[in-house]
Amino acid sequence: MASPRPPAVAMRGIHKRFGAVQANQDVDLTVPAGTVHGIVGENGAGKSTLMSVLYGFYAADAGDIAIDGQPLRIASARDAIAAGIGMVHQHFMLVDDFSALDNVLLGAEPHWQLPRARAALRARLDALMAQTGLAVRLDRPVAQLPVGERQRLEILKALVRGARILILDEPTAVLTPQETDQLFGVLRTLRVQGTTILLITHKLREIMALCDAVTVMRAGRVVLDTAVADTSVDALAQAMVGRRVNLGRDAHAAQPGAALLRAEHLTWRDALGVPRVDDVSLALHAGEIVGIAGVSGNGQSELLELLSGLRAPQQGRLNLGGQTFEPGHWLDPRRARALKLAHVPEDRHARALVMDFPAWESAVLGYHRWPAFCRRGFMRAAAMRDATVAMMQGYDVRPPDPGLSSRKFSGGNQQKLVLAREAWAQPQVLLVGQPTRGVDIGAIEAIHARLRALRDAGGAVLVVSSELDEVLALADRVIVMNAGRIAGERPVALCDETTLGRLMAGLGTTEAAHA
Amino acid sequence: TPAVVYDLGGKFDKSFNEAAYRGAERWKQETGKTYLDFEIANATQREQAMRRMADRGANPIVGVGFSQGSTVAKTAKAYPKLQFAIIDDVVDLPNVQSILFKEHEGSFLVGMMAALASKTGKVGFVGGMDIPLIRKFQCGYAQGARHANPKVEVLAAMTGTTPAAWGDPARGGELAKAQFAKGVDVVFAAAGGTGVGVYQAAKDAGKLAIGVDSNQNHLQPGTMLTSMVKRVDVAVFNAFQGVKPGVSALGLKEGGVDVAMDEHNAKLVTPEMKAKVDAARADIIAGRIQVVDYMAKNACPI
Amino acid sequence: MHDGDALPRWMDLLLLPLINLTLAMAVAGLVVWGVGQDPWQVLTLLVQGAFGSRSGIGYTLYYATTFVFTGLAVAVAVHGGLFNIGAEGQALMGGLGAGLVALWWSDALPAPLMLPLMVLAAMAFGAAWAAVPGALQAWRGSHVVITTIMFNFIASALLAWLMVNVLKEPGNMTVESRAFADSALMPGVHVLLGALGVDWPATPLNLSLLLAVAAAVLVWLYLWKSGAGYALRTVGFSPSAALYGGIAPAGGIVSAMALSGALAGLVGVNEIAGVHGRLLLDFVAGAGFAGIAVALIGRNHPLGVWAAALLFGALYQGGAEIAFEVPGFSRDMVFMLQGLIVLFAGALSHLAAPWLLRLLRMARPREVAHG
Amino acid sequence: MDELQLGALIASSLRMATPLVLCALAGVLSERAGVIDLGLEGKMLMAAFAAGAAGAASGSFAVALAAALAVGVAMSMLHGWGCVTHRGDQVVMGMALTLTAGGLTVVLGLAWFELGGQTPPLPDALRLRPLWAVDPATLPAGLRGLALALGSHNALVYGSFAAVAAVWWLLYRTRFGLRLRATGENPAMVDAAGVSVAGMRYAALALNGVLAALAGLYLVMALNASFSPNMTAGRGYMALAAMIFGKWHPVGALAACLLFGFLDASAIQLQGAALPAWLGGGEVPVQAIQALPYVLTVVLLAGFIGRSRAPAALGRPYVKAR
Ligand SMILES: Nc1ncnc2c1ncn2[C@@H]1O[C@H](COP(=O)(O)OP(=O)(O)OP(=O)(O)O)[C@@H](O)[C@H]1O
Ligand SMILES: Nc1ncnc2c1ncn2[C@@H]1O[C@H](COP(=O)(O)OP(=O)(O)OP(=O)(O)O)[C@@H](O)[C@H]1O
Ligand SMILES: [Mg+2]
Ligand SMILES: [Mg+2]
Repeated sequence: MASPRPPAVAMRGIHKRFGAVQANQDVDLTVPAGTVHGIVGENGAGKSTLMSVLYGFYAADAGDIAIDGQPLRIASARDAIAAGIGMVHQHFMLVDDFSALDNVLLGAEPHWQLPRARAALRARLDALMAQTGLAVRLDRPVAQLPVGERQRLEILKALVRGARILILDEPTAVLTPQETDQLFGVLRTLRVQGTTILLITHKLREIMALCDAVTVMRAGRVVLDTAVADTSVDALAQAMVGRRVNLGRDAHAAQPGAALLRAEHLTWRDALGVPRVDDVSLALHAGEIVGIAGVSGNGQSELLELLSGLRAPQQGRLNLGGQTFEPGHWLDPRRARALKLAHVPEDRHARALVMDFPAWESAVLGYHRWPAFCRRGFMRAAAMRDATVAMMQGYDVRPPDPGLSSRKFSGGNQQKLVLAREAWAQPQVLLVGQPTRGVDIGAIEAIHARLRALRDAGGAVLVVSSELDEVLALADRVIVMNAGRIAGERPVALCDETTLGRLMAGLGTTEAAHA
Repeated sequence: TPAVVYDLGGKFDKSFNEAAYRGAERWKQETGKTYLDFEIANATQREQAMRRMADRGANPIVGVGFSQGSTVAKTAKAYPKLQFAIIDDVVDLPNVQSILFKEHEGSFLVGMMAALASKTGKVGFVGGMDIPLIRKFQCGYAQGARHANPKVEVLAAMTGTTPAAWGDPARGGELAKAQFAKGVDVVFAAAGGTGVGVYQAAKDAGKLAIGVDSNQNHLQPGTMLTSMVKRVDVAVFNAFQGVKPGVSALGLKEGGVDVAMDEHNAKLVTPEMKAKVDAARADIIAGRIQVVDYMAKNACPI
Repeated sequence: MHDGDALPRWMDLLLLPLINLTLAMAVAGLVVWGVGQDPWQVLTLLVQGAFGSRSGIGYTLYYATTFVFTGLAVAVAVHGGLFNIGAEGQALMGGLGAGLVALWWSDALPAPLMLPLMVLAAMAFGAAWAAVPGALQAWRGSHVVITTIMFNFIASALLAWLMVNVLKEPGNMTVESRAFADSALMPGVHVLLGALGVDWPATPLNLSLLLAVAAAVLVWLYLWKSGAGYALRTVGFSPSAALYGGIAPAGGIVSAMALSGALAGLVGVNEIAGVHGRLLLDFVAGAGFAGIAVALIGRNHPLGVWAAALLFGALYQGGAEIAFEVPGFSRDMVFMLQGLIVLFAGALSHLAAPWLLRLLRMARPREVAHG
Repeated sequence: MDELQLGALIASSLRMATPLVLCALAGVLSERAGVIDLGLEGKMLMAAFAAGAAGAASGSFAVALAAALAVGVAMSMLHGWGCVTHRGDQVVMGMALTLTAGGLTVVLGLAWFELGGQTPPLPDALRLRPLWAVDPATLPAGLRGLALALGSHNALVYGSFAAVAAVWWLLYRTRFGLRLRATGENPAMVDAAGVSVAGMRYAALALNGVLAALAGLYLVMALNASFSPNMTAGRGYMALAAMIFGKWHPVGALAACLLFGFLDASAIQLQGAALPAWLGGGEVPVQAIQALPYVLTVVLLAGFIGRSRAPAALGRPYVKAR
C-alpha cells in the first residue's frame, strides 16, 4: 500500500476535551492516499471526535493536521470541504421536511437559483446513483425515507461533492448486508479512482473485508495501528475490548432462585416502523446478575426503558411482582418502584439526577412521595438529608456533602449516588444501564461490589454495558444483543471475549463460522 | 397656585385638553403667576395626581374631562378646604364648580354650515367614544343640518366604546373614508385626538372637515370648513381666577361655544353661509330656536 | 451549558443581578443625559419621590404590592420551565373576578366575608385564565408563550365588552362599574394605622400588602418545602428526569400555570378592592410585563422578587414624582428602564459572567479539583 | 350593503392589512431561520418613530425612509447580538426590545418635539398618497366597487403584496432561501455543510428589520400623518399571530393578514351597527370581532384546525454538541 505520494491525512498529537471528558488524547493518525483506513473502538473511545476534528466540526485543543503533506488549519467545515474532505456523520445531518434532493443541494448549490441548481445536481446524482447503485428517491421528503435510504443519501451527499478524502462514521450501522456490500463495492471503485477513505465501524468483519490499515482507539488514545494484513478479527476484538485491569470475578457462583421478572416477546418499533427491540424474551431470577452485552445502539437502551416502564412496547407481556402488564396498560415508573423494581438509567445526566438540585434533593427522585420523605404533602428535608448522608457514607460518594449541586459531582460519584438511592429502596429487581460509563477504576470496583452485594441479598440484577469486560466481571449469565434481537445467551463460564466480540459484531460464533 | 390635571390624551391632543392648556397658559401670561399641571398616563394615576396637587396646597384644582368626575369627587371630599372645578361633568359638592357646555348649540351652527357647504346633500359625523356627551354633539349637529337643508342626509359613526377611541387617528381616518365612499363630502369629528385622522382623510380625499373643541382650522387649511370651539380655555382661565361652586353651563350666550372663523377658512365660508349662521346664533340666544339637548332626555328628535 | 466554569453562588445570585441592573441604569442614564436632563438630578428626584416622604413610601409600597404578585406569578411559572407572558391578562381577569363578586354581593355581605370572597374570586379567575394555555401546552403542545400573549388580548377585549355592555353604570359616561359597597373595600393601611393612633397620610397602600407578604411566604413553602413543589421544579429543570421519577410533566405544567395565574389575579385585589372600589378598564397598566423584569432581577426567588418589586415600586412612584418636578419628563423613562432591565438581566444576563470569572481566576488561580 | 360600501370595506381591509403583511413577512424570515421574534412590535414602533421624527425634522422623504430602515435594522442587529452571538433567551430578548422601544420612543418624542410624545404632522410631500385618484362616480356601475377596492391605494400597499412574492421567491427559489430554511430546521447540518449558521441568522434578521421598518413607515406615512405613542397598538403581535396562522409561509401569512385586516376593517365599520334580527338584534359585539384573530390563532395552535408546525430549531441557540 505504501505510495510515493505524501499521506493524504496526517494528524499529530490531537487533544480534545469536553468538560471533564478527555475525548482525544495525543492521537496520531496517518492515512496514505488512495487507501481505506479503518478506525475501531468501544463506544466513547473518541472515534467520532477525532473525525469531527479532522472535518473542522470541533476545534482540537492541541495538535496539527496536514492534508496531502500540506500543513493546514481547519477552523470550520468550510475549510475541510475546501481541502477536499467529505464526511458522513454518525448521526444523520438531514432536514426531515426537505426533499432528498434539497438535502444534497444544501451547501453545494451549483447555481444561486434553485430550479437551475436542482436540475444540474439531479443530473449528476442520477449518474452517480447509476454508477454506484446507491438508489435514493430524490423527490421524497427525507421524513418519508426509511433509515437505510437516508444513510445512502448521506453517502451520496459526500460523494457528489467530489471529496478526495471521505470520512464515513459508522455508515453501515443501519444498512442491510446487501446494502453494505453495495456500499463497499462503491468504496472499492472510489479507492481505485484514488479517493482516500476513513471508515469507522464496530463490525470487525467489515474492516477485514475492506480496509488496508486499521487504527484501534480506547479511552481517547490509539492502542493499535496496523495493516489489516497483519491482524485478525480476534486480535482486533482483543485490542478493542482490552483488559484495563482484571476485575477478578468473585469465587462463589450464583444460585439462581425463582424468576422475579419475566418478559415475553417484547417488540418495540420506532417512528419509522423499524423494530429496535425485536421479539425479546428474558427472565431475571432471584440471586443472579444477568449481563446484556452489545455495541450500543442495538436495542439495549430501549429494552431497559421497556422493562422499567419508561416506554411501552407494541407487543409482548411482562410479569413483575405477581402482576402482568400488556401494551394496553403497561408498567409505569411509579408502579415499578411500588413493585420493588429499581432502575439505574444509562443517561444519568438527563434522567437519573436533576443536575441543578443539591444532592439531597436528587437523592430522593422517584421516592419523593414515599412516607419516608413526604408527610402530608410536605417534604421532610431533615429525613432527606439524613438519608442522603447515609447513602453517601454507604457508597463512599465524594465529597460527602449533601448540599453540593448534583452537577458538581464527578461522573463516578454521581453514579454511586444514583446506585445508593436505588439500593436504598431495597429493590427485588434492579435494572442497571452502563453502570460505569465515564467512571474511574476505583469507582468501578466499588460499584461492582455493591451490585454483587445486592445479588447475594437475593435480588435479581440486570446489567446493560457496552464494556465487555465489565459484563464478564459481573454477570452470571450473559445475553448478547445485536440489531434488536438476542444474538446469543450463555452462562459466563462458557464465555470468552472473542466469542462475545464476534456475537456483538454480528458475526456468528466461532463454531458457527467454522461450520 | 392653581393646578390643572389633563385627562388621557394629553395636553397636546390638539383638541379638548389642549384648549384647557391654552387657558392655563393665558392665565400664566396675564397674571405672571405659575400653575401646576399634570398629564396622567393611566387611569390609576388620576387620584394620585389630584392628591399630589392637593398636598402641595394647589388651589383651585381643575379636572379636565368627565372621566375625572369620580376622582374630583373623592379628592374634594378628602380636602374640603380646597376649591375644585370639573369640566364636562357634575360633582355635587360645596367646594366644587361643575362646568358644562351647551355643545348642542355650537354643533347646531356647524351642522348648518356643513349642510350649506355640502354639494352631495350628505354630511357625516365621526364621534369619539360612544357616550351621551358625544351624542349631544351629534344630535345638535343633525338638527343644525336639517335646519339649513331639510333634505340633508346625516351619516354618523362612533370610533369606539372605550377611552382608546379618543386617540385613534387611523380608525378615525377609516371611518371618514367609509363615509366619503357613501357620498359624504363634509364631516364633523367630535373625537379628540382621533379627529386628526379624520381631517387627514378629508384632505387626502379632497372633502371638507369640521374641527372640535379647539379652533382646529389651522390644522388643514383649505380642508377645515370651521371648528366647533368649546371654550375650555375660558373655563379654565375663569376657574383659575376663582371657583364659583355650583353648576355653570356655558352656551352661545355665555360665549362658551361658537364656530371658529379665521383666515384659514375665510375662503371656504361664503357670505350668505355666514349670514345664515349669524342669524341662527341670534335666534338661539334669543330662544327663538330651541336646540334639543340629547343629554336632557337621552334621545334625539332626529 | 457551561459546567466547570460556574460562578460562586453569591456572585450568581447577588453580584450579577446588581451588575445587570447597573448596566440598564447606565444606558437609561445615557438617554436621560442625551435628552438634556441631568441624570443625577433625575436619580435623586426619583429616590426622594419614592422614599423621601411618608406618602411617597406609601405609594412605593402600593406599587410594589402589585409587582410582587406579577413577579411571583412569572417566577412560579419559570420554576415549572414555562415563560408566562400572560400575567397582564390574568391580572385583568383577577380584577374582573373580584369586581363581579363585589358587584353582586357587596351590598349583602359584611367585609369579613366579602373580602376573602373577592380574594378567592380574583385567584380563581386568574388561575382559570392561565390554566387554559397551560393545558394547551401540556396536551396539545401549543407554545405557552404565544398562547398567553393571545390570551392577553382576548382578556382585554372580553373585559371591554363586559364593561361597556353589561357592567357600565348607566348615566356615567366613564367606562367604569358602579362603586362597590364599603364592605368590598380593602382597608387602607393609613386607616388601620390611624385606628392605632399612628397618623399616616392617605395612600392607596392597603391590606393587600399583607396578602403579598403571605403570597411570597406561601410560594416559598410551596416551591421548596412541598412535594408538589418538588415535582414542579423537577419538571422545570428536566422533564426527562421527571418521567423517570414517575412525575407526569403535564400535571406539573397545568398546576404551575394555574398557580401563576392565581398570583397574577391578586393584582385585581390590590387595584380593584384596594384602590378604585369599582371595576374599570385599564387598572393593570403594564404591571404584568413589569412582572417579567421583577422575576428576572429577583432570580425567581420570593425574597428576590420582593426586593425587585420594591425597586420597581420605587421606580414607578419616583417616576411619577419626577413627572411633577421636571417639565417634559414623563414616566415613560421608567418603562424604558424596565425594558432595559429585561434586556440586561434577561437576554444578556451572562454578559458580565466571563469578566467576573477572569477576575475570580486572577484572585485565586487554578483551584478546580479533579476527582 | 351596496357595491360602493363593499368596495370601501375591502379597500379598508387592505389598508389595515398592509402593516400586518410586512410585519408577518419579517416574522417569517427570522423564524424560518430559527429566531423567535417577539420584538416585531418594538422594531415597528422604533422605525415608525424614526420615520416620523426624521421626516418632520428634515422634511425629506429619503431621509425619513433611511432613518426608518437604519433604526429597524439596528434593532434587528441588537436582537441578533443578544440571541445569536450571546445565545440569550430569544423570547426574553424580544420582550426586552418591545418594552424598551415603548418607553424610549416617548421619552425622545417628548424631549425633541414637546408634543406629548407625538411628532409634528408630516408635510404632504412625505405622506404616501394613493397612486392615482379614483372617483367612482365617473366609472360605470359594476366597476366602481372594484376600482375603490383595488385601485385606491398607495405604493406601499401594492408594495407589500410584491414583498410577499419576493419573500416567497427568496425562500423557495434561491440558494439563500434554502440555506435560511435549513438553518431553522437543522443548524448542525448547515454548519456541517460549511455554511455559517450565525451568518444566516444575522442575514435573516437584517431583512426582518427592513420589513418591520417599512411597516412602521406605513403607520406614520399612510395610516396616520405623524407618530404617536404606542401607535403600533399590538399590530406586531397580531402579525406574529398571522404568521403562525399562515404556518410560517409567506403566502399563508398573507392570507391570514388579509383575514385579520378584514376583521379589523369590519370591526371599525360595524362599530355601533345593529345586528340583523336573525342574529338576535342588538349591537354588533365589536370587541368579539377584534378578539377573533387571537382566538383563531390559539385554536389553530391547539391543533383543532389543522396543525401549524414551527421550524424544528426555532428558539434554540445553536451550540456545537450532540
Ligand atoms: N459534543 C460533545 N459534548 C460533550 N461530550 C462529548 C461530545 N462529543 C463527544 N463527547 C464525549 O467524548 C467522548 C468520545 O465521544 P465520541 O463520540 O468520539 O466516541 P465514539 O468513539 O464516536 O463513540 P461511538 O462509538 O459511540 O460513536 C465520549 O465520552 C462522549 O461522551
Ligand atoms: N459539570 C461539572 N460542573 C462542575 N464541576 C464538575 C463538572 N463535572 C466535573 N466536575 C468536577 O471535575 C472533576 C472531574 O470530573 P470527572 O467527571 O472527569 O471525574 P472523573 O475524573 O471521571 O472521576 P470519576 O471517575 O469519579 O468520574 C470532578 O471531581 C468534579 O468535581
Ligand atoms: Mg461515534
Ligand atoms: Mg468521570
